Amino acid sequence: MAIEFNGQSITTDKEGYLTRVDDWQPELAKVIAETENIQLTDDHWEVVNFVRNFYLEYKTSPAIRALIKALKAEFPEEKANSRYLYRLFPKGPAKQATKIAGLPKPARCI
Amino acid sequence: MISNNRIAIVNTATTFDDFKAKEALDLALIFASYEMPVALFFMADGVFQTKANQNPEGIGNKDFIATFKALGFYDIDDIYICQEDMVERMIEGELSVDGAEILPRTQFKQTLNNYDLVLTF
Amino acid sequence: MTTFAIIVSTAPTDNRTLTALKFAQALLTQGHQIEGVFFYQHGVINANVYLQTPSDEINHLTAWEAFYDVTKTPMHLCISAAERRGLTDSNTPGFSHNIAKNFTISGLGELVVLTNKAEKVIQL
Amino acid sequence: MANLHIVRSSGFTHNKLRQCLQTLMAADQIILIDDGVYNASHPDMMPLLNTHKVYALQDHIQARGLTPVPSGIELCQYDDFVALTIGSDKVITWQ
Repeated sequence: MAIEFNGQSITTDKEGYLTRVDDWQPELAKVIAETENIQLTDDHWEVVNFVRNFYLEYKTSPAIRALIKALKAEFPEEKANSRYLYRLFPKGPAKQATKIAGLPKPARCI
Repeated sequence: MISNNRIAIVNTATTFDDFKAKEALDLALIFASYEMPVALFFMADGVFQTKANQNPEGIGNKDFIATFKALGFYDIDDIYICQEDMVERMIEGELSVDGAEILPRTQFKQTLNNYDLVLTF
Repeated sequence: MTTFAIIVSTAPTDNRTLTALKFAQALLTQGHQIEGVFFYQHGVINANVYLQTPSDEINHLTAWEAFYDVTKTPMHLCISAAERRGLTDSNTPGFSHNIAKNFTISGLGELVVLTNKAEKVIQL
Repeated sequence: MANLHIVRSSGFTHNKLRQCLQTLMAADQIILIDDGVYNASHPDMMPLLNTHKVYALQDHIQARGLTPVPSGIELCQYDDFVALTIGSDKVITWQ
């Protein structure tokens, strides 16, 4: 599968996650977010950038619990809890934020 | 039925021996994401995984060793390395894991013995 | 009666996984229960439908399939471990399903569930 | 209660026998299966026979022509193997 973007074809897996982390750019994030019915706000960007940096540093997409724990180290409590994250990414913060951030899907839990 | 099983994942293989190291780590992360207490043990050639400054990407491998630094976010805080096996392999200085306890063999095996389920890789 | 989970992590070429199967059979004969057999690492190769052996040698795949047919013991396999070893549950023509029918495609989460259910976990 | 250690490879080729011995607790038992049965006559095994119970799967011993086994090693069947796993705290496999 692929996303058409700026005249280029960017390959994704069958669930729409980018195949290559390096293909990502902020403009592309908006396109992916639209397919998830998400209008990116500053609050969204904060999380998207955070998970992307997490991946670049630790080479793994954080699942929800790890994501919250990692957020707590850098953000105030009201921005590092699952209710807040689900409000931003209703279909699952870890899944949607990583997708918009151009990362592989977090390891499946079930 | 045993709930709250304490699980020990024992690493005895080098970083690139089959997928042992990677598949042991994957399993540890899954146990942790199910909120089960899980500890990592490094012994024999497994201690080579704890060396800092490895560069898997240089030989076309994913740098899963980098994930060791994120173990705290998964609540994997109990990490043990066998001292004798490190010394034998001349490993010293900086490590690829944070907060690991380096234990003499006697203590290492006693600590391992405290776990309910031991899986070796 | 004791409940078991068995983790098979060695390939059929190791000439060992029949050990896991015989152990499983001995358990059931003695009246114990197996919550499930989980195939991980090279163990997933046991589920490859293309495994063939000369007619006068034991085919491990056939042996596991027969074990399932008789006992209905759940046999799970880790799909990530399987995919990196050439097994797939894809339905794409030319690149389609080669995981034997009696194996359930699972993730590692299933192994977590099994280890919680069983009183004894044996890695073979 | 104690642990059962399963050893599945030859200590003459691999390091697994050694790893098992290095983690063995005083009351632990060992069972040799598959190529692990070659360890029945491994020099590292001999001193252990006085202090620990060591079993070997008879079929696996016979498959490799290793009879007679050194005294101190008890031959067993799959049924005994099952009983040993049930009788132990946990089972640790070295393969």
